[in-house]
Amino acid sequence: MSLFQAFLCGLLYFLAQSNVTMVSYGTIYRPLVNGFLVGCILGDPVKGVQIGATINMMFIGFISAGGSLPSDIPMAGILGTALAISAGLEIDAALALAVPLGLLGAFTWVGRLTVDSFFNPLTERLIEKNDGLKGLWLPTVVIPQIFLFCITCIPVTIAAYFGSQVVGDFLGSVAFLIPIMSVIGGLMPALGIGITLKFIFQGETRVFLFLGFLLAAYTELDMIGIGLISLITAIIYIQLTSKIEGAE
Amino acid sequence: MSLFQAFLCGLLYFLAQSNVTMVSYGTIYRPLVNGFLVGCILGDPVKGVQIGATINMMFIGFISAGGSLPSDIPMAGILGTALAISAGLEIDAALALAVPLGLLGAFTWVGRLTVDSFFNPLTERLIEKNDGLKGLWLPTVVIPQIFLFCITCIPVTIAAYFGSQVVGDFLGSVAFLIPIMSVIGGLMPALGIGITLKFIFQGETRVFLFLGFLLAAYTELDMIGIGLISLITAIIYIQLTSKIEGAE
Amino acid sequence: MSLFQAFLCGLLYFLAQSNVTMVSYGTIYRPLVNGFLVGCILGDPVKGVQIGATINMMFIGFISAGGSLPSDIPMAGILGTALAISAGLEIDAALALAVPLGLLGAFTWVGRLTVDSFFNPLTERLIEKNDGLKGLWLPTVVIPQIFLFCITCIPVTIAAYFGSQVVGDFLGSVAFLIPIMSVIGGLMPALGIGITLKFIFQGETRVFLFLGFLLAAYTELDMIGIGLISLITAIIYIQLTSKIEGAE
Amino acid sequence: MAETKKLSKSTLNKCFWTWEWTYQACYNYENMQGGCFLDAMAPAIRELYADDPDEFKAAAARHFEFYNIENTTGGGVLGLVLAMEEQRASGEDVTEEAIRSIKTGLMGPLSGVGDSYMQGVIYPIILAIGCAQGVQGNTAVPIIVILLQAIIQIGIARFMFNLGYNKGSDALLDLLESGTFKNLLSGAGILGCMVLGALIMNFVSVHTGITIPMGEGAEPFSLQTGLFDTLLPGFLSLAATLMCYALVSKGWSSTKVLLLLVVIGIVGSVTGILA
Amino acid sequence: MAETKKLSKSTLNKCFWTWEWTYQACYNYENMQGGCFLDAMAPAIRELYADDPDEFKAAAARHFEFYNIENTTGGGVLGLVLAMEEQRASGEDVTEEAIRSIKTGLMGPLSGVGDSYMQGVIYPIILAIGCAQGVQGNTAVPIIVILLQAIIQIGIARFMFNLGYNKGSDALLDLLESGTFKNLLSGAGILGCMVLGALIMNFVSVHTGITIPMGEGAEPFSLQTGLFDTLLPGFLSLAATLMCYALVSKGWSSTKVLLLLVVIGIVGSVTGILA
Amino acid sequence: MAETKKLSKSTLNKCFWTWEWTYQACYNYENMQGGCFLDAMAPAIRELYADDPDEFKAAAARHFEFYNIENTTGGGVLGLVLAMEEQRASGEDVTEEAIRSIKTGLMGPLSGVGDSYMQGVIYPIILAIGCAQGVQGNTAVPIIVILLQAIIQIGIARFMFNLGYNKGSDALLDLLESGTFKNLLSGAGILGCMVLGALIMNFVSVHTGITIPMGEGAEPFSLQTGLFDTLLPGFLSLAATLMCYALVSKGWSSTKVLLLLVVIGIVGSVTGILA
Ligand SMILES: OC[C@H]1O[C@H](O)[C@@H](O)[C@@H](O)[C@@H]1O
Ligand SMILES: OC[C@H]1O[C@H](O)[C@@H](O)[C@@H](O)[C@@H]1O
Ligand SMILES: OC[C@H]1O[C@H](O)[C@@H](O)[C@@H](O)[C@@H]1O
Repeated sequence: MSLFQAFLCGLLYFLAQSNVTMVSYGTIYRPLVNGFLVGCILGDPVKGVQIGATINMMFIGFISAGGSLPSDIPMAGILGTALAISAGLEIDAALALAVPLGLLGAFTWVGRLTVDSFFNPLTERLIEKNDGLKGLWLPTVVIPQIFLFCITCIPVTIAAYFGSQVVGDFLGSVAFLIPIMSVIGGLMPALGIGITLKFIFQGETRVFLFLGFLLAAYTELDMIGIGLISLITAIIYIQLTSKIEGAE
Repeated sequence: MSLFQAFLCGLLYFLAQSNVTMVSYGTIYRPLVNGFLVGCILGDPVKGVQIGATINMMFIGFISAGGSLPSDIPMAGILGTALAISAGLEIDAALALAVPLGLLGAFTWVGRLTVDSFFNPLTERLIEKNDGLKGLWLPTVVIPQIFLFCITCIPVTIAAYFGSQVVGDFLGSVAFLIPIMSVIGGLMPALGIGITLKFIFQGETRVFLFLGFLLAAYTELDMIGIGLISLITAIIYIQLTSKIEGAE
Repeated sequence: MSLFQAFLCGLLYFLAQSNVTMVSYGTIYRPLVNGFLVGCILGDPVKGVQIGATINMMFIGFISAGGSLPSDIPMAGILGTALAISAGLEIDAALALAVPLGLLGAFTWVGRLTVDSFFNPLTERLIEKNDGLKGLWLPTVVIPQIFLFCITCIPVTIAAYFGSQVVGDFLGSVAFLIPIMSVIGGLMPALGIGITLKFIFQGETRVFLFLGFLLAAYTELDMIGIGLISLITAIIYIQLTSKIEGAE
Repeated sequence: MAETKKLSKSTLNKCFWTWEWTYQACYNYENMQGGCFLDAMAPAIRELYADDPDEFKAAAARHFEFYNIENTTGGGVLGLVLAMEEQRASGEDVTEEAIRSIKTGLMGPLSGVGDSYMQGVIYPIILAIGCAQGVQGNTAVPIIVILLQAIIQIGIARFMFNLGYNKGSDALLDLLESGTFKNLLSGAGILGCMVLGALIMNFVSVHTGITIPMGEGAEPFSLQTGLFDTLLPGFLSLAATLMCYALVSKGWSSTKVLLLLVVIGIVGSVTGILA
Repeated sequence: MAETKKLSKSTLNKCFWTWEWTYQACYNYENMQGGCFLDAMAPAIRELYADDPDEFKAAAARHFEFYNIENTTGGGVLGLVLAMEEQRASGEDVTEEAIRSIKTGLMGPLSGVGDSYMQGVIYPIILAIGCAQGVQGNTAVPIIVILLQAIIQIGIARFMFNLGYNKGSDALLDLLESGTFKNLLSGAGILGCMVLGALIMNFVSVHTGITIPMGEGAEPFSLQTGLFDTLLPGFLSLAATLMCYALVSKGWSSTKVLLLLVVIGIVGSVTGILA
Repeated sequence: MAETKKLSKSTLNKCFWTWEWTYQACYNYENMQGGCFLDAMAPAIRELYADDPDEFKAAAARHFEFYNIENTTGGGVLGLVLAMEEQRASGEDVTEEAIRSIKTGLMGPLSGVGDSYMQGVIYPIILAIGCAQGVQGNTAVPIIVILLQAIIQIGIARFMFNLGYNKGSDALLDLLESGTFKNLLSGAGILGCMVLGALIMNFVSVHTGITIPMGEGAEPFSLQTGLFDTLLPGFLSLAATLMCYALVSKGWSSTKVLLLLVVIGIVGSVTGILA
């Protein structure tokens, strides 16, 4: 991997974390998307999307509500894919790599939430000055983003650049960890789904979790098929219940 | 094809169009049935039912309400099957042949509706005479049916007899039309189904169109299976809604 | 088969019929279970469970209500499996053997219900004596069970011991009966299911019989899958109907 | 007061079967099924008004008027009108106007229901299943189709005929309004929609031939196999059908839509957009 | 006034487990489970009426009467009767008649529910799934079946026993009438029907051997493969089952139906109509 | 009385798009999105209070307070607050307190709904389908995902923004209470549950490596293939997910559960219980 490519990966990580545009959190934040983009950077978009999708599955359902975040999803996606492609890893090994990267936790996230507080006095001063809020974008956008850039782009650039040279050797010497990572990686979506269930698994809708499970277990339907069947099921059920409520 | 066989095909077309017996419109009017009968006439019932069924699919859902008819379904079925069998065409080419035949439109239909009006004065005269309506069946059945026989049996007999000799050559020289006909043939059931939907696709039942579509798209169920599952679904849904209405 | 093994089979038949423990009627009474146990006795548990399961299917749904029993289910299971294993029969022949054994009817059952009545006076005398009901277990458990042992364990032991030596020859000489038995065996579950339906096939639930039938006919679902899907279906339906009743 | 007249069983049957055999034998733009309805009424008119030439003529005239009805549900009106003529012939107060307005009043709603559910649900289901089986060359299929159609249609027609004759117009209208019947229709609607949905997938066949070149040497990306077939097989068929539905609902004649399809087919096929 | 008597925990358990182990050990036509019910009551009778020989004898006698109940739901009556005997022994106004009529009154409805849903739904489901797995030779299956049956049956019996003992007869009857319980039963009915429907397809096996000759040289048309297997697989199995159901519902004894099936099997097999 | 002030279309758009682009650019523990909300309000403040420095300052200050909302539904509060500021600037009786309490009052419920249904239903469905397609290497998938997410999120945000601005806070609250919206949410809940159920089966992967030795020479019995895979494939995945759900519902932080999973993974993998 060239330094420039490594830098582009770092930049991607910065963009994923930047929360500049509200759409980013549902797009480049996700390994499915950023894995693909890393693939483009490294010249192998197909492998990028494959690895990204595999990593993304681990984090399906991971929700951030009220500012909390249990793991570093784009780190796993971007560094995981980048190192895997540059070291020519199999998808399994790539996953094993992404697990600890995701587990690193929300360091970046906590860091920025802490440090960004220090920029608030600047904003306050602007308000005090009462001069048409001129330059408001400096303390609310520019400075925090420059700070974020420093703590995201730089370390990931370095990790991508040097990591690609050592990751092969490293994984070789800790090969015994791979099956462990694979087991953990298999467990992780259980958490994401469990978190999401907290919000929507209640009352009458509970039974549909098991219906979906059985559909996946006993039929050949792919996720699109299940999604569409679920949509139809939901509509039919709601048609009936809203009729019942109308009849009350 | 012998002249006698051609005549039998013509006769069949007359019967299909005659509307003598109210059952005929749901039976010999349909390529599935008349294709089979043409197959019997020409000594190959199996091929007849195959071609007939294929042609019939194009016209599935075609409805005649209030005397309107957008195409000549039995013409497509009878002449299409007859020419295809006698010229030894593949099913694809048979379909390509049937498309323009069906598109010929409802010439026969419009013709008889126009001309039959001229026989009404005869009936009126009988009523005026007030002689027990003796001979009523002449102007209301016999004469119009003889007229119909002339405009249906004769042309189809001729077309079947001579057509079988030229259709092979002809299709060879317009081979470029076959893919076009095939595309049109694939589109035509969309119209028939669309027409039928106008009558039954409303309110709560809409969602079931998509359910049926998904069942066909994502399972291996054949049409009988889907028909039966649909029946069960309808019963369950109605059991529930009628219970709701009872509860009101 | 050794005499001891034959005796164990007889003992198993006694236990199945004993009704000592209320759980026995749902367990060792059933060919699925006693076939397996016979297999263990004869050293081939896998074949035992296979034959037992096959025989059990014949009697699926056979219900005993109010003391009536239409056939001798454990006889079919135990002797059927024992003779089949010891004579090395194919599953088909084993089934053909089990059919008449089950058809022997509820001889044991009727015999004990008749004879057990004779032990009641002993109990009455104990009550009259009014001596703390000492020895009550003799006329209510011990004596009837000894009697039962005599009419169950002994004949089945003999049948198993000698039967295993003749059943091969016998079946050879009545080979023409095998297809007949097979037809009867295929019909028998219809009775069991019919009996059960008498209890639960009514009103709104009827349609679900056909739904289950179609699921089995048109999908690849195994019985567990169908059982689970049925459970979910039942829950959803009941959620809706109880909501309707709540709305009333 | 006139004596009470009752049509004989055999006359009633003759009326019913004449309707069954010739209801559209002289179908025409002027009075549609007018002549054939008279045909079907003729045996009854002859029996009821044999001794009253004026009424005979009037009756013949009033049944030779514009009339157009769906064949099976039409059985109901025939039965009902026969009962009304009986009453009129018996001297009861049934005016010509009443008979006429029953005919024209029921024509619409009964045809609506009949066309929607006979031609719109029952025919397509029977024929679709038949076609799906038939393409495999099973010759038992067309015979079964004929029998089924005959049993169902004659059965419904006779049921309606008896209902109309015995119970009168209220019964026919009550039937249309009754909960059971409404449930039957809703059920048929659901059944019909599901089967039609499946037909869209199985019978309509629309494929795009559009491919996007992916650069030298690389296989071009096919919109059909790369996008539609993976995302939602049959998507284009569904779209085409809903388009037809929308156009027909907007009031386009079916012939106009048919022409549009022909044009789309030709243009699509020639340009390679459809294949 | 007599002192209040309470059965000890261990006596209650002894009663319950005696019922569990010997409820039908002396099953007979005269009083069915009469002797065994006395057996199960004996520990309580001994404790409650130790000091009153007349009551002891009367109690023994009144529980040695005709009695027949489904085993699991029967736990409820046992618990309830134990509570009533306690009250009677404590001098409360509980007549012999009351105890007797509770027993005979609950016997019917509880057995009805128990037989229908235990033998009619739970057993068939467990055994059917077990058989379907068992034919593949999985030896874990019978063991799981034993465990499941034991847990379910003893669990329900104990639950009913506690309910009857602690809450009394109203609780038992309220339970039968409660919305939740009715929902449970309807749900079990649906579940049962669906599973039985699937069993018809998977376990009943009826095939016709009838073929229609199609002329020289041509393969004969097999009604089974050419008609039933294409139109509705399992149609004959469904028909046979519904026939049995109809006969049983009409009041035929199951033995009579069984004989009919044997006759049909023999005749069908010999003539080749069934194969 | 002050003149009526109306924000220009372009100012409204500037506010909306600023929110869209920078809503969390300075996310911090002190006032969360406080600075960025001020950012989004700034164009309006500048327009409305240009001629009143005191009000200008007060307005700036009151929008630089603790604020945290889900992004799409948050559009609604932005729109609403803009309308309130307009009224205040026009001299209507809209107190600072009213504006403040609307912000803090709506923050909670709107974020609740937004987080549950956007992140809990819509994201997982889009991403899950995307992943399932993506593993096959279809590069069109991430592009479609980006487009879909953008259209849906910006669409909802804009819809909410317009609703809040035009209809006011009652409209927002009525929306939350309306039958249609509740149906939408229940429907989304069903849809979400079903899809998540399928994800458990397809994405969670938990397998036990436990085997039971069956004696010399015989193949050991694998709990996974011999029991779970035959009885209920995916049983362990379902159990693991419901465990996580239970822990999270009991109040465990997701980080704590994550650590537990890591421990389980390590221990399970090392001991061979999980494989
Ligand atoms: O809960 C509202 C909101 O809080 C924070 O801003 C983040 O966690 C967002 O993802 C979330 O939508
Ligand atoms: O609409 C009633 C009736 O009108 C005409 O007679 C034809 O189109 C029939 O097919 C239709 O049933
Ligand atoms: O009907 C109650 C009860 O009667 C007898 O005891 C047996 O047939 C049991 O199987 C049944 O449960």
